[in-house]
Amino acid sequence: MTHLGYLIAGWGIALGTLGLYVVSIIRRGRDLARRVPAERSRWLTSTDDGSRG
Amino acid sequence: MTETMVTTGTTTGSGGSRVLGAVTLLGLATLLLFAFGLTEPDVRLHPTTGEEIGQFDAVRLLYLHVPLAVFTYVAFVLCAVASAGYLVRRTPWFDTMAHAAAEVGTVFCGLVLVTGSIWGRPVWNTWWEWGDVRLMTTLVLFLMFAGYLALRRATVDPRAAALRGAVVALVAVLDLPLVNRSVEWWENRTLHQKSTLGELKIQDLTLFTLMLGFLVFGLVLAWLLLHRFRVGWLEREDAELGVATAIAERRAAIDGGDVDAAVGEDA
Amino acid sequence: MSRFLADARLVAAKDLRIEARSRVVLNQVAPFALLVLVLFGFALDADQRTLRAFAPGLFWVAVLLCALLAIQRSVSVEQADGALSGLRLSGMSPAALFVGKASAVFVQLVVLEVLLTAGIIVLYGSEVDQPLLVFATGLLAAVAVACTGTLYGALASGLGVRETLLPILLLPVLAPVLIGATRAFDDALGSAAVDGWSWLGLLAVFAVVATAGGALAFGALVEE
Amino acid sequence: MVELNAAVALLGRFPALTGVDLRIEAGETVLLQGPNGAGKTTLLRLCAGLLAPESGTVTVLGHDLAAGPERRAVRRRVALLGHSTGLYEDLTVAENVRFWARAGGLDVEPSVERVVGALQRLGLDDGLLDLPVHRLSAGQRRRTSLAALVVRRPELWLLDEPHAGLDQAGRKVVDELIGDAVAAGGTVVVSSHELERVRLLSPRVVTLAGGTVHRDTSS
Repeated sequence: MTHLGYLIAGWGIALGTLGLYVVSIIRRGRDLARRVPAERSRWLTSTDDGSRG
Repeated sequence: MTETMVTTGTTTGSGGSRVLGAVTLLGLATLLLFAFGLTEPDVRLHPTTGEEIGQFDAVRLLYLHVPLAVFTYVAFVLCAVASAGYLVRRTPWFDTMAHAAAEVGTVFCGLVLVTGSIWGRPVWNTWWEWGDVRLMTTLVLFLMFAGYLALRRATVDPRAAALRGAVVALVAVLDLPLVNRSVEWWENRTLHQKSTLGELKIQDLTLFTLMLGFLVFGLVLAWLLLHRFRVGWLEREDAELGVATAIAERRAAIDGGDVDAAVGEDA
Repeated sequence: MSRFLADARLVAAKDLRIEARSRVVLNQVAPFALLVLVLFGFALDADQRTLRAFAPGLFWVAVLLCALLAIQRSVSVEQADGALSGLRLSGMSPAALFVGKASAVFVQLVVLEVLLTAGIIVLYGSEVDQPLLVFATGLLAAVAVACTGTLYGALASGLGVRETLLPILLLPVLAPVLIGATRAFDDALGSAAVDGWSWLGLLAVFAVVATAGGALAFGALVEE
Repeated sequence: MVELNAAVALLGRFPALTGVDLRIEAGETVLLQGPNGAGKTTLLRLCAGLLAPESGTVTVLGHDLAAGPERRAVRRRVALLGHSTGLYEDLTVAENVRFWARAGGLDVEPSVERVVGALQRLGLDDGLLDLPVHRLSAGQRRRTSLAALVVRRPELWLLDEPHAGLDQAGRKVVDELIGDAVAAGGTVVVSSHELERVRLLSPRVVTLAGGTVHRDTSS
């Protein structure tokens, strides 16, 4: 396979960055979800229309 | 259903988003298989000399780069639409969506620039091509949204952050055609697309892999937006709870004697 | 409408009078503009031919750097001692306030551009082939920069990090102005064979959008 | 005139007002007192339409201040004297007073007599007229700010510690000014730490603490 270094660098950086970003989002979400009571997480209830606030 | 109920309140995940995540990961694995295993490298014969030309295996980067680029623009347009929605309706839903789309879009945009540069080195023989319209437009877009995120981070008052962010996002997207047009006129030697995708021997399998790339990165964008939106929503709820607590604490801490002493009144 | 114009004139006259008294732009920004031209000369280690070829671009980069300072000054005039609260409290139409502030910046930018034009003629040996094109480009670009800058100055106002945030917010947005004005000057100063007049169209579109959009958005920002 | 129901106002994320209920009739003079950080300044800024209420309702001069356009409408009709004096350092006293009068909605340039009159009302002699503000003392600045308000003749006066930084003569001038405003049918809300002086001005004293009304006496 030609250009193997470029391929690994390109795909590696992209997937690695996305992976780190996903982990950071999940972490932030966990921290916050622990502090906010479940009834205020609107995606857990289907009746809330989201126009609150 | 019962499974999701057990874990609720501790993550931003939900039943639907977990299915989405699993499908996305599966799609990503399939994409890697096609991009590296099943598709052929781009090799053509020069019409006159008969030499082997083309992008060779560097073409495999395009299955990543092109979908990322398209969905960068999708994310930023979504951000602008949500920002306009915020200016009209002033509800937190629009603001949270705009912020989520801007952040995910900026990550995508950064990766487009990096993967583009890595692909350009072997194919165009340069890391950076100044005269290329899309490259320059994308860079300016990246800088504008980096500024957007910096502005939001620097603004303490959430309402002011939402308002200022909405203005910046709309200006950025309105400015985009002008940036694009000016770079295009600036140097009429665009290397992009026509000289690459257009020349590619688009075989069925290549085309299929590219379409698969669009599908997979569309799913990645959807997953990221969904979760980033929920993080933003929780941040707002958390801040509201904090304010409610602070109000209760302030009111509970009022001490009549201290007040009288402070204002110099005899109790 | 007359109320609108009267308010805008009041604000512009006030800002210009403050500048006439304090001379911050004249005594600090204008010398800085010339300094930038000299620094480009040092950095490029160049004979006049190279400098003359690059003069349009260097000119507009210098204008943008000076514009940043002029805009910072325009914002800080209102921040000192709570004047912005006063202006919001006055109930004046935000669009009039915007037009007034932007006009004052515009006047200062035009003065700086005249100075810089003299600077490139003397220091870089540039020759003005088409004075009318230079004039039109200078005016349109100044409108575009003054309006965008006034809007972004308001966006970043009241933040502790205003000085550092304003450039990163403003300069990418002004990229088309830099390109357009540079290309038009390339033609007007005879440093490249391009059609400068066609670039004026782009500058004009930018200037119109920046004025109208700025006046609208400024209202929303001042209301906050 | 002014009516607040459970009004909450935030500064950033800090609840500066934690639920204020207050009703002020037209022509009334109300004195605000309270320890530092009790929310006096925020309450005045809220009533002036410079802040949006986070929750609760605030109605001033018939405008519901939850909406942006209503806040803007109310701003023209009130005068707020804040801690910062709101003057341009490089302009002269006369230029400042004229500018703020015009900006505040006077259709014509106030006549020299009117500006001089306002300044004299506040005990500033006309020798100061053409002096730039940065040459003035703190007390003179405060008087200039007041003069800029006087020229506008507002319906509602919101004065945030108008006595601070003034000498005895200056304080007396401020008291007279408040008396005149009331006599002219204006409504006045004054915050002050000067209990004795305050008591002489009006029987109604509202004490703020912890961002809410702690006591409201009309003795």
